[in-house]
This record gives sequence, structure tokens and C-alpha cells, in this order.
Amino acid sequence: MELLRLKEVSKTYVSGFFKKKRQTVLHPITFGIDQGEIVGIAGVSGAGKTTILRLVKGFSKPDTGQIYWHGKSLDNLSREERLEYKRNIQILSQNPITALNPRMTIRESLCEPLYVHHLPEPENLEETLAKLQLRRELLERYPHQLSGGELQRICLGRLLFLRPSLLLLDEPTSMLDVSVQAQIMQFILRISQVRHMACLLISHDLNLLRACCTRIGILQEGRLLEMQETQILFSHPKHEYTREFLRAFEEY
Amino acid sequence: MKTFWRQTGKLYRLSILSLLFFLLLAIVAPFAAPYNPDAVSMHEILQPSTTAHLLGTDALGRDILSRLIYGTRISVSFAAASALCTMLLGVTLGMVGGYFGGWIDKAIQFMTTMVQGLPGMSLMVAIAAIMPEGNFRLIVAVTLTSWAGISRIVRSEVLRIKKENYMEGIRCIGGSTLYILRKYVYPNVLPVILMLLTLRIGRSLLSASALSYLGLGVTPPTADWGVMINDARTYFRSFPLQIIAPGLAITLFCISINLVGDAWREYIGRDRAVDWERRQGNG
Amino acid sequence: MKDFLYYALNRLLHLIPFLIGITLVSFLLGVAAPGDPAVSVLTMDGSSEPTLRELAEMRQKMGLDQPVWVQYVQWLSRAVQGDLGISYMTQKSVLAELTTRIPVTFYLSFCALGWILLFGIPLGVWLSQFENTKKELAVRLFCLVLISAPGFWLGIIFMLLFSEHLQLLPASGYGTFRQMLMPSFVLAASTLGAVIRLQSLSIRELRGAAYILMARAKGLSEDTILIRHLFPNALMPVVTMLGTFFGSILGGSVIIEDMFSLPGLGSYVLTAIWGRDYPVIQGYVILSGTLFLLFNYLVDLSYYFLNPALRKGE
Amino acid sequence: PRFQPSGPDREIRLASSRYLSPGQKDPYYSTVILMTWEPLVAISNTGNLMPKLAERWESNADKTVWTFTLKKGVRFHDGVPFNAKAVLANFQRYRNMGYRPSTFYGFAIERVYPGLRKTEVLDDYTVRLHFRSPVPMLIYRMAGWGSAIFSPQCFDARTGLFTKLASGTGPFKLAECKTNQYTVLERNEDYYGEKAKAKRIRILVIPSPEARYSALKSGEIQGVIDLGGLTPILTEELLKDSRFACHAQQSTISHYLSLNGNKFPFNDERMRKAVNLAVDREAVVRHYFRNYATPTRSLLNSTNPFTKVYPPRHDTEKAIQLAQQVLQGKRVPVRLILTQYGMARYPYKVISEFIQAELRPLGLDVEIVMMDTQMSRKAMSDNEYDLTIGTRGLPNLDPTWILQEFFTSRGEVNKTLGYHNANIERWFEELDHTYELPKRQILYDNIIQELLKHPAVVPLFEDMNLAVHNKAVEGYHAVVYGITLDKIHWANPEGGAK
Amino acid sequence: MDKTCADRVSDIVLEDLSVTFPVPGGTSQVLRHVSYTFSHEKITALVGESGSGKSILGGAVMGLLPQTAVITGAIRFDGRNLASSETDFASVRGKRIGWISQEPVSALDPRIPVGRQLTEYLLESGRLDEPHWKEAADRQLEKFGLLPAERVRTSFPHALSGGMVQRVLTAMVTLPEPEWIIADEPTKGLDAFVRKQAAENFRRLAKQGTGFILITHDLQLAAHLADNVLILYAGEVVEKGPASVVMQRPAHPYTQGLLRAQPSQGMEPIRGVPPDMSRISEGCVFANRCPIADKMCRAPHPETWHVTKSGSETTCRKTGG
Ligand SMILES: Nc1ncnc2c1ncn2[C@@H]1O[C@H](COP(=O)(O)OP(=O)(O)OP(=O)(O)O)[C@@H](O)[C@H]1O
Ligand SMILES: Nc1ncnc2c1ncn2[C@@H]1O[C@H](COP(=O)(O)OP(=O)(O)OP(=O)(O)O)[C@@H](O)[C@H]1O
Ligand SMILES: [Mg+2]
Ligand SMILES: [Mg+2]
Repeated sequence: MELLRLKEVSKTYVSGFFKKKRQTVLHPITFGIDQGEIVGIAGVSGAGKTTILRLVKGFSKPDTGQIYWHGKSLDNLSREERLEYKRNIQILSQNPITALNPRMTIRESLCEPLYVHHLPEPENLEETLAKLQLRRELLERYPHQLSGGELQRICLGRLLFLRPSLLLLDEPTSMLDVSVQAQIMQFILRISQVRHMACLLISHDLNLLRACCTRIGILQEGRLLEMQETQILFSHPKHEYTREFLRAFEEY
Repeated sequence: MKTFWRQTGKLYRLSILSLLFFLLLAIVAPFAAPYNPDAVSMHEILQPSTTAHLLGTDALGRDILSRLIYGTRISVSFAAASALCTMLLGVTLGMVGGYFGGWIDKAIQFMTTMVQGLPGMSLMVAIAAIMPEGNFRLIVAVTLTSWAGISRIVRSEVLRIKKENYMEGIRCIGGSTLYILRKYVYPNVLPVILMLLTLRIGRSLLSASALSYLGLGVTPPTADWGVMINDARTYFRSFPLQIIAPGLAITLFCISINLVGDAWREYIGRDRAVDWERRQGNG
Repeated sequence: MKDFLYYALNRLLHLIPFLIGITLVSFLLGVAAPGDPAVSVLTMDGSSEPTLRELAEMRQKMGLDQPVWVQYVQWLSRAVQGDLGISYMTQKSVLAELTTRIPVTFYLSFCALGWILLFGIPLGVWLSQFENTKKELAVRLFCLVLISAPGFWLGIIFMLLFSEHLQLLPASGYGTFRQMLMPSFVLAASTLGAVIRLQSLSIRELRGAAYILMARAKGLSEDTILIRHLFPNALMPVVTMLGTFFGSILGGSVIIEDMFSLPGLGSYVLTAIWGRDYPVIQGYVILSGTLFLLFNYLVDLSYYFLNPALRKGE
Repeated sequence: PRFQPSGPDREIRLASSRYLSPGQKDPYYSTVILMTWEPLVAISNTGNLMPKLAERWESNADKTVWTFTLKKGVRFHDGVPFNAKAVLANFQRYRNMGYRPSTFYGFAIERVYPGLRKTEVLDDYTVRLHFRSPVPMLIYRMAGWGSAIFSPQCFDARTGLFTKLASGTGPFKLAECKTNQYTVLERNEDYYGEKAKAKRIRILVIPSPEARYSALKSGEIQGVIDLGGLTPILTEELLKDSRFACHAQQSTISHYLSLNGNKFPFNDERMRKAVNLAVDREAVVRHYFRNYATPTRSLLNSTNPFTKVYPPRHDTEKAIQLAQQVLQGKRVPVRLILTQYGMARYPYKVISEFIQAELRPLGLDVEIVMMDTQMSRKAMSDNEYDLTIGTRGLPNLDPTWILQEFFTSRGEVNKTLGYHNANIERWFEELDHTYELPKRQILYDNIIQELLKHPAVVPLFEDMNLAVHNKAVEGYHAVVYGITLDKIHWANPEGGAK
Repeated sequence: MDKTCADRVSDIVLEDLSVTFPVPGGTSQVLRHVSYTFSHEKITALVGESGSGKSILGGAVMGLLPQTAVITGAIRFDGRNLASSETDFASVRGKRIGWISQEPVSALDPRIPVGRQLTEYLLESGRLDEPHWKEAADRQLEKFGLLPAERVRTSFPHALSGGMVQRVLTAMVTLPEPEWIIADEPTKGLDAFVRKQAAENFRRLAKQGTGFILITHDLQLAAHLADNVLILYAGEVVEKGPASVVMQRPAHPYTQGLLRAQPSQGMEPIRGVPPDMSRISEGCVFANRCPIADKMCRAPHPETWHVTKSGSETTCRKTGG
């Protein structure tokens, strides 16, 4: 069943002294995400990848087009549904080092979503930690005393408390090295399978996308050139640009 | 606090001790002062330094040392009170402007620039002069003319925090504005606020003593250090201690509190020091 | 060049609301103040006792019998035409008085600025070369003393030392450069201390910047790095601070001018404050506020050269 | 001082705390102590009446017509001859300028020449004034500031404004005036009387007393001039240096403590008497004026020809006793207002702290409140004060005005004092019809005596004029108002700067 | 101006190089006993996890470490020990060994136009006359495909994209024609296209005879570009050898782990975390993360190099030799 659909969504930033400078970051794009599916979006720097995430999360509003959640336009959601929507979509940031409040202990940060939503603290915190492959003593430390990989797992852990049905990942591992990247991605893939959670994975590393995603979209200067099943994209790329992009990755 | 103490250098420790000494003096003034600071004694007028009066006596035969000790109490409490008021105003406006942005921010920034643009000292004198007399006016005058720098720094700190990654994180999770302000913004600006407070106390002391010097200070016979300098203006050539002692007290106190602020700043991170220093301005 | 003009114009436009704000503040300052200006005019010799009739006549002559907003509109329309009114105390045109005094305060401020630029900045650069040494400690303490010692106190001590005992420098008056040395130093003292600190701090902080490492890796000598890369970049925060400190220099001149008997804006406004001479106070606030804005405008323009990143319009 | 020409004609530099030639809008252009202008009737160096530009005068019996005979052979600095026409022009100016405020003494023709009906020229050197009602004290009122005469060429008689540097007839002429910086005087070579000794005198404005002291010490200036030139304490300090000398002379300035008789506790005469006895004026004068002042119990300055010094009595015991009768053992808070005006010139702060201490045993807890002139006026007219220290000078020699202001129900000052004395009211009515000086003298005496018995204010002491100077200049003497400016000269005519 | 004598090109030889930093409560040895000869005309890749000491090694060779760093051992270059004095560093820096910073965007002075910075060193050292600097700069920019050269020359750094800055840096460093270039993560944050361009540039330079030390944690880049590979773990070299050998048949378990963690190779993480550098225990540094470690591995033992059959060298006593 389709979880989220972007229909003809576009975004233009206006800036400058007399609001003269207009920069269209996203030309109308359309795609959908099914439940439990992992969709990847690739593109060079500045292509507009992060902008898509911001639109989905509601940090900024699309200039044209609609976003549908379970087939319902976001504009028509009731207050409760809106809250529900917000809770169901979570975002994992790019830089784990700065993703947690430096003045809160790891335990506080980890349990924060529960506190904010007035949910009881789970008695099986141990279990969660184990699942995240984290040692217990980390709980009483502060963020700067943990490594990037550990922090990223904490961030992930606290999002998962909210049982999101869609996880947005904006280059979740670009700051980490390969072995930590492997750790995190493996973990996400597993959760996605178990919980039937959908992911929108953004990266410019095609290899990573290839290893994780069921479908991949190619974004170029705000245009979604194509979105294909992973296999098909790599074997039969439709666009010339895609082909070049793939070649650049294989050859160096 | 303990780690703070452990991690600071010798000079800083010395300054902390000297600051504590001033505070202690202010608190125990009645026990520390050898005489009643307001006791006029006509047969002991203008005595030089003797064993009975270590720093001599003033034009009314009052013991300078005792007045200096009681002056500590008044100077320090005035400085602290006006610094606190300044901080309260500056921090509130800075936080509100920085966090909510929009027209509120624009309005607050406008006021900030205005206040920084008006000539601080003369405005302060003017305000103090048009206010009804009383000790209160000193605080009002200092506060009204010096909150702008604070508000600017706090605002920029809040803006910086707002840009931090973790703010996006908590908003994603769905924390309420109040929660975010309380648990995220405030604790993260607190160290900066503390640092600004220390510097502000120093500057407030200077401003307040300047007002006292101009005769807009506390009511006689009470005296703070600025008043003592003013009182001594006619006599200091023969009795230099009368003017050197309070002047040194002001200088020493300011140096100590500045050093403590420096130590604290070094402790919480030097990386942003330049930014703080330049935005402050001095009221 | 066109870019620069655009930038300059843009910055200039930003000043307008502040100018309006300043006139408002300065007018309010007069209105908020209690007391009757007519009384101060009639009693400035300290011995006259005006009768009620004399008072009423004077009030009418001064336009004080009209509603506040009428007074404001009249005052503003005149102010825009450059007429800041007549001093209650001296019965002279405020603008004329202010303009005769501006040179004195300017001279003083620029001498103070001279101390800062000639000594503060080089000393700051020099200081940044010695981290954690005895020399550094000494200079740092010296800066702290400059920052911490109240100006009026320093002034007295200096006068005692340099004029009375050593008879090196004149204690008062305006005219020669020697007369300016002492007051301008006292005026500059706290800013001087702050500038030395800030300059050395900001150079030291930049030392770790990637482009400094890169410059070193390129093989440039330490002197070249200091002159071409470190110093110009470290100047930026100092210039910003000088912008805001200009206000405090203007304000600080109140006490200094009074103390060293300089016939500048500061001593003028101080007398005006004591005498409730509102036209003068208002004129002073407008004038110094405008000066401050202009000075900061210059600072803004200097950013254009110091920081090319600002050149993109905003 | 380093680059001065040598020789006897080199410039002498003096300093004053305020600008002494405010110019155009001032009724006198410059102060009388600069000796640039002269009045018809002057006040002598010791405070007596002295004919100046008017050689003689006489009046009719009911004192409504006054005839002045003018000095001959006098010329203004601009060459215009001084004669009846010039005087007439000056009177026109007085009449047209209305009330003209001044930093010295505000001028209003009504105060000096009440009911002036007509000014008449009899011949080139005779002028006659006609009044509606008798003005017995006219000459005393005219003395000094009241009859300043300027060249008709230098003012606009319709507005009263000066149109250029004022030209008077004095031994000095104004050479250069730089607002708030200095005034330069030059010797009037054509002076009719004894010519001034110094060729050129520059009077610098140095508002801060410390700076004046420093300037004296450093040799920048040779002396100080004008009120509060150097405080007694600083003078004493300076005299430790043998290069300096000081000459003192009784001045016209009186200092007094006002008591608010409109409310408790000073509405009770016993309380006023108590304060009068409690304040140790001798001590104040000794400590804070270094004996450069005269303690007194009379408000009217002793330089005035109609009075003298009444030495004060100090009796704490008696004072406490009187106060007890009023306060009945209670302690009462009272407000002492200290004005900025006085504080800048006199050691008022320490004096009021002294008084604060002196009144404590009486059961009065004095709160000292410092205010600027405006605020203190307001506080006083709103009846929100109990005590204040005041200064009073004499614009002329007529005692009527000041006594009436303070002690009769007609006076403005009296409103804030709340003083009522039926005897004094009666004597003042008598004064209105008494034209003979000896008779008036008796009435003045009565009033002063009555005031000693039933005090309204507490007069403290009379100031002294201190002519502090470097011994490099000589002839530097204090007079009642100002110094002997026309007598000063370099001690060593050929020597260098020091 | 031009470099003719290839025989002047010298190898960079590290002899028992260690770098120690003072940290609160002790010291932290972030580079330990590294001995290696970087041979010229070759590209040597320095590979390792974040924090393994790659940048420190590069910085040590350039003499760019912070003053608190304590360097022991020797860095031999052209017969001199660079580590012995600051003047020795100064004599080779820029002129003979170029360095490309890890953070390209902030590695250019924001206040000075790019062209000026490009030629700054040559102008200062007198190798370029003031009147000719513009042509020289344009020529160099064109060489690196920064067109139109004049616009790039007059731009300020902030006006250039990340990829362009990266190329400008490379152009700047190669302008004095140094014998060696040390590039610290030159492809970090670049997208595929730009990365490809950069790689080609490096390859071309290497072909022209410039010695190259490439610091990266991108294994794929190392495999494609480098002749030799040096695997660094926790401040120690754990494996070295020809790139083809190390990447195809890694000997050390750490290298194996790294390779397997790549997305294209199955994305299997190495378990555990790197050790705290201020508390390194005796024995093999990788032991507590190693899947095949035994007691012997954890026990203190002298570091020895084992040559593998395929020609690489490793410190692992179990897989090596
Ligand atoms: N708030 C904004 N105002 C103006 N322009 C913006 C804003 N946010 C982003 N942009 C511009 O929109 C374009 C796309 O930005 P976006 O962050 O979506 O790119 P991206 O694909 O995520 O790039 P990267 O890989 O570098 O993260 C960029 O050119 C950027 O400069
Ligand atoms: N000034 C310093 N003081 C103390 N320790 C430092 C200092 N600089 C670096 N280190 C430590 O040295 C180690 C190696 O750092 P280095 O920068 O060489 O890592 P790297 O391999 O380049 O990592 P990255 O891939 O993240 O750039 C790290 O553990 C780091 O914490
Ligand atoms: Mg992005
Ligand atoms: Mg690195």
C-alpha cells in the first residue's frame, strides 16, 4: 500500500534585497513510497536532495503540488492526524556528532521522545541497548564522550521509540567511515524489515544505494530524471545523465 | 564547578580568590570595619595614615578604611544589582528575538541598534539626572543604557543554537516550544550568560562609580567607591590614600572579575571568544 | 565599482529608520523629563526668584504652553531644516553651538582613535606572538588595568603626575596637540585595553585556520603570513568592535572633557543636563547618534574590503 | 606657556570656572570683573557706593525725579564719545530688552528702575529720570550691574542685542572672545583714569577645579578669577608651594541654610532657633573654608552698607533642649536638598554631611538629597523639602529687595520659607513711605534685629574672595567682587615665562 | 623554473616516527613507530579509519602539527632530517613538498582573490615577476580546467563551488612544481563527477614524475589510483604493499574487515571500536576487535613485519608469512 506520495511538488527559494533572486531548487517532481520499501535518491551536490526531505518532513512548504499521506493530502489532515503524521515520519541527521543536545546525558537524549510524548519509560531499555549494540555504561555519558558511530546509533534508537512508518535518511553515513557505515546501514535494513518501516535514503554514493534500496531515483538540478527498480537502473539506465553518473562511479 | 577550579591556571585561581575576598568583605563589613563608617569625629579631621586609622580619615573625621569596607558592600551590590537587571532585560530580549525571529526580532534589533548608537555615558547621565533621586535611579540608568550588547550576544548565541543539528532533531521528535526553550536553548546559552554576567558586573561597577563621581550616586553619608573618589578630589594632594585606595579597589575588583570571566570563557570554549568580545560594546 | 556603489547605497538606506528613531528618542527624552525649563532660564544666575507672571511670559515665549505633539511637529520640522532650536541657558542657536564644539570632540576622539590604532593594534599583533610567556602575562595585566581603572580616576592620577609633578603636559585646554595627549589617552584607555586583547585573541584564533596552515604549507614565510593573511583577517572583529565603541568614546568624552576642561560636545551636554537645557540635550543626542551611525556606516563600508563574502548584495 | 614672548607686555593668563563673556544675548556681554564696561554708579573695592560714569546725582524730595551729571571727556573703546545721548540709548535698550536672563545677574528694568516714566536729556552731560512713584533706593539699585553703559554703536536698541564685541569705557577692552574657551583683554590706552598695568590678559575657561589647580601648578596660568576660583582647601594646598600667594577679601556672597517653615518641624520657631544654635559655623569655616570665610547670623551680606557681621552663637545644649520641647523625644526624618549649582563651586557636600551629623543629637535624621537646580526648585515649590543650602550674592547695594524676597509675604522666596512676622510686615510698609536714608537705616536695623531674635533661615557664613596667583605676577588683590585686574602686572618685567 | 633533473627527486623516508600529544591526565601517542620509505614517482595511499593518524602523518612530514605535538624519530628527505629543525621544514615546504588541505573550502583566504593566492608563493620567492603573474595564473588555471581562467582568477573563494576550490588548491600546490605532493582526503565530500576529475589530475601529475602521498579512507579510490598502499590503524601501520596486492588479497584482518565493509562488498561491519589512544595496551593494537585473535596476540610482543606470499607486508603474526 502506498504510504506517501509527492505529486508535482516544486520549490523555489526567493532571496536578495528586493526579492529579486529566485532559485528554483525543485522542478515539479512526482513519486511515491510504499510501506516497508527503501527508496533511494541520488544526485550531485546541490541537486535538491535535502530539499525533498525538508518538504516531506514539513520544515518547509512546497510552492506547488501536493503531498499525500495514506492517500490524503497533507492540507486536509485534521490536527490529530497531523500530529500522527509528524510522529510517523522521522529523520536521521547527517552529522551524529552534533545531533544530540550536548548538555543532556545519553540516557536523557535516548528517552526524550518518550518524555516529550508523555509515554512511559520502557523497562526493557537494556534490550533496546543490546539491539543497538551499545554498552550500558554509555548511558550516563555526554555526547562528546561517544564516537560518531555510537552516537548515530543512539539517534536511531530514539527515533525508533516513536515507531515511525517512514524514516528519512539524509546521507546518514557521509561523516563516518566505511566500517561504521556498514554497521549503521545493516541495522537500519534489519529494522525496516522487522517493523515494515519505509525509508527514504539520500546519498550521492551510488554503491551505498545499490546495496540498500529497492528503488532509486536520479535527481539532477531539481529534476527527477528517472526512478527505477535498482536492478533495472543499473542494467538499463534510461537517461544519458544517469549513464554518465554510473560510469563516473565505476571508473574513477 | 570542581572541574572548573581544577582546570584553570594559577592567575585565574588568584582572581577567584580575590573576588571571594571582596564578596566576603561585603558580607562581613560590620565585623571587618574597625569603625562606624558614618561616625563624624570633628577632632580627627583629615588625619594621615596612623595605626588607629590605617588609611587615615576624611574631611569629617571618618575612618577611610571603614568607609572603604562598607563601600565594598554598596559598590558590589549596586554593580551586581544593575548587572542582574541588565542581564535580565538583555537576555530576555535576546532570547525572544533570537528564537522567535520575525517582526519581534526586527523590533528588538532596532531598539538594540538605537541604544548602542546613542552615546552611552551621556545618555546614562541624562537618564540618571532626570529620574527622581534615590538609589534606584542608578540601577535604572545603568540598565537602560547597557542591555543592548548583552541582547546582541545572546541573540546571536540563540541563533547559533537554533542552527545546531540537535535543534532539528528535537523538533523532528516533536518537542513543544516551551520544552525546547527550557531544555535546549536555555542550558546552552547559560554558560555564555554566566560569562557575560561576570563581565557585566565589572562594567556596571565602572558605570555606577562614574555616576557616583558625577554626584548621581548614593545618598550621603553612605558612600561607595565612586563617591569616595569624588569626595577626595579636594584633599587627595595631601592625602593621596583617600583617592588611591578606592580607585585601586575598583580597579582590583574589575580585574578580578574580568579574569574570572576569562577563566570561565576559556573553560567553556575559546572558539567563540572573538565573537563575544567584539559584539559586546561597552555601555 | 558599480557593485560597491550599490552596496554603499544599500547600507545608506538602512540608516534611515534609525535616524527617525533617534529624533524620536531625543524628543522623548525632553518630554519625559520632569521640571520646567522656563524656571531654569529665569534662575540661571542662581539668585533670581521669578514671579508667576515672569514665568508665564517665558513659557509662552519658549512655546512650552502648547500641547506636546504640536511641540514635536514644530521641533521636527525645524530640526529637518537644520534648526535645532535655541539653548535655554545661553540663548544661542543650538546648532551653532554644537558645530563650534564638534571640532573639539572630534579632535579628542580622533586622538583617542589614534592611540588605539597606533598602539592598540600593533601591540595586539605583537602580543599574539607570545603565548603563555611572562611578556604576555605582563601585557595582559596591563590591558586589564586599562579596562578596569575608572577613567575619571586615571584622569586625576595622570594630572597629578604629568602636570603637577613632572610638569610635562598641560592639564587642560584645547588648541595644541600636547593638550590632547592626556585626555585622549584617558578616553582611549579602556577601549585600548579591549582592542589589544581582542586583536591578539583573534590572531591567535585564526592561527589554526585551514588557510593559514595552507599558507604555511605553501612555503610562505611567517612574516608574510602575518601581514598578508593573519592580520587583515583578524582585523575584522576589531573593526566591528571599534564601530560599537565609537559610541562609548563619544559618551565617555562627557567626563573627560569636563575633567580636562575641553570645550567639546561632552562638557557642553553635561552642563545642559544639569541645567535641563532640553534643546541642547536633544540636539546633542541627534548629532552624536547621527555621528555614530555615520561612523558605523564607514565601518560597514570597510567590511566591503575586509570581507568579500559580504559583497554578494546582502 | 613655553612659547610666550618675553617682556613686560607679554600676555598674562588667568582662569575662571565659567565663560566670562557670553556675548550677544547677555545683558552685559561680559562680567563686570573684566573691567571692560563701567556703570553710572559703581560698587567700590570694599563694597561701598562709588560714582563712576555719573559724577554726581540729586533727587527731588519725594524721590521721583533723579538728575545725573555725567563725567566729561570719556570715550568708549570704539571711539564714540560718552555723553547724555549715549546714556539715553542705553536706557532705551534696558526698556526694550525685557527680562534678559544672564549667567551673572538677570536684568529686568522693573527691578532696578521700578516705575520709570521718562528719560530726559537736559544737556550733553545731564540726564534726568522721572518715576511714577518714589524710588528712594535708586542709586543703590543702580550700583554695579544695574547701570551698565555701552557704546550705542555696539547694540541694537530695539532688541537689546549686541551686534558686535561690546564696547564699554573700562580700562580694558575685549580683544577676542572664543566661546567657552577664552576671553582676551587688551589695555585701553585711552582710558580717562589710571591706565591698566597689563597690556594683555587672557582669561581661560577651565570648569574643573582640579584642572585649574593643575594649570596653576604647571605654570599654564598665573592666577584665577571669578567666584569659586579656587576652593579654600585647594588654595591652602597650593600655598604650600612658595611660588604662589593669595589675597583674600570679604565678598558679597552669603551662604545660608533655608528651613521650610511651612511644615513640621521647622514651622516651629523653637526648632529654627535650635538649628541656629546647633550648627557650629566656626568649625565649618575652619575646616572647609580654612578660615577664608566669616561666620555670621545675618543673611544680608556685611559688605552691604546697611548692615554688618553678627557673630554666631553655638550652644548645643540649648539647641537640644529647644528641639526636645518640639519633638518630645521623637526622631524626625528631614530632607536636606543639595543643589548641583552649589556643589560644583563650594564644598557643600561635606558641609551638609557635617550639618547632618550636627543635627542628629537634636533628633533630626537628615537625609541628604542631591538634585539639579530644576528638581530642587520643583521640590521646594511642592513643599517637599525641609532644609536646603543656598547661596546669595548682591546684584546691587539695595537691601530692600533681598529682605523683602525672603521675609515678607510679598516675596517669592518667602513662599518656600513660610515665614511670617507681623513686625517685619509693618516695617516694610513703612519703608514704602520712608525716603530719608537715615530713617530707612533704622528700619533696616529693626528688621535685621528682629530676624536675629526670630530666625527664618540659618545664615551660615560670608564667603571671601580669594585672589590666588603665581608670584610671577604682582598687584593681584581681591576686591569685594573680582580682583584688581587693572593693577596686575609681571613681577619681573624682562623675565621669561616662569 | 622548470624541473629537469629527475635525479634530484628524493624519497621521503620515515624512521621510527612517533607523534605524541599532551592530553588532560597524560599523553596520547597518536602515531607510533612508523618506518616507511615513500618512493618517488609512485602514488602511495595512506588508508585507515577516522582517527587512525593519517592527517597527523601528513602534517608531521610538512611540519604543520600544532606546537604541542612532540615528534620523535626522523623524517629524511634529500639527506636531511626535517624533524630536527624548523628551518629545514621551511626550506622544503611548498617548494619541494606541496600539501593539499583536508578542508579545501576553508583553505583559501576568504579575503584575497584566488589568482593572487595561487601565485603568492612564487611572487614572494622571486620566481615570478610581478608583471607576469596574471598570465602565469591563467595558464595554470587553464591546465586544471578552470575556465574561463580570468573569471576564476579574480573571484573570491566563496564564489567558487566545492569542486572548483578543490581544483584551485591542486593548481596552487602544483604551480611551484614540487617534487612531492601530499593530498589529505582530496575527494572528501565531492560527488562522483568531480571526484573523477580530481583523480585524473592526480594520475597525470604522478605520471609527470611527482611523488604522491594520498591520504584517504576511500578504499576504492586508493585501489584505483595508488601504486602502494599503507594501512594505518590506531597510529600504527598494520599492512603495506603494492595496491593491487593489498586490495585484492589483504593479509591483515583489519584490512580484510575494511574491504568487506564497503557497500559493494557486502557491507559487513568490523565489530568493536578503535582503542583510546592514550591507553594503548601492549600487544597487537587490533587484537580486541580481531575475529581471529588469540591470547598470544594480546600478549606483549615485538613488532615484526611478515611478508606474505603475494608480496605485501603485515604486522599480523597469524596471517602474515
Ligand atoms: N534556505 C535556502 N535558501 C536559498 N537557497 C537554498 C536554501 N536551501 C537550499 N538552497 C539551495 O538549493 C539547492 C539545493 O539544496 P539541497 O540542500 O537540497 O541540495 P543537496 O542535494 O542536498 O546537496 P548536498 O549534497 O550538498 O547536500 C542548493 O543550490 C542550495 O544552495
Ligand atoms: N592537537 C591534538 N591534540 C591531541 N590529540 C590530537 C590532536 N590532533 C589530533 N589528535 C588525535 O590524533 C588522532 C589522529 O588524528 P588524525 O587527524 O590524524 O586522524 P585522521 O586519520 O586524519 O582522521 P580523519 O579521517 O577523521 O581525518 C586522533 O585520535 C585525534 O584525536
Ligand atoms: Mg544535502
Ligand atoms: Mg584527517
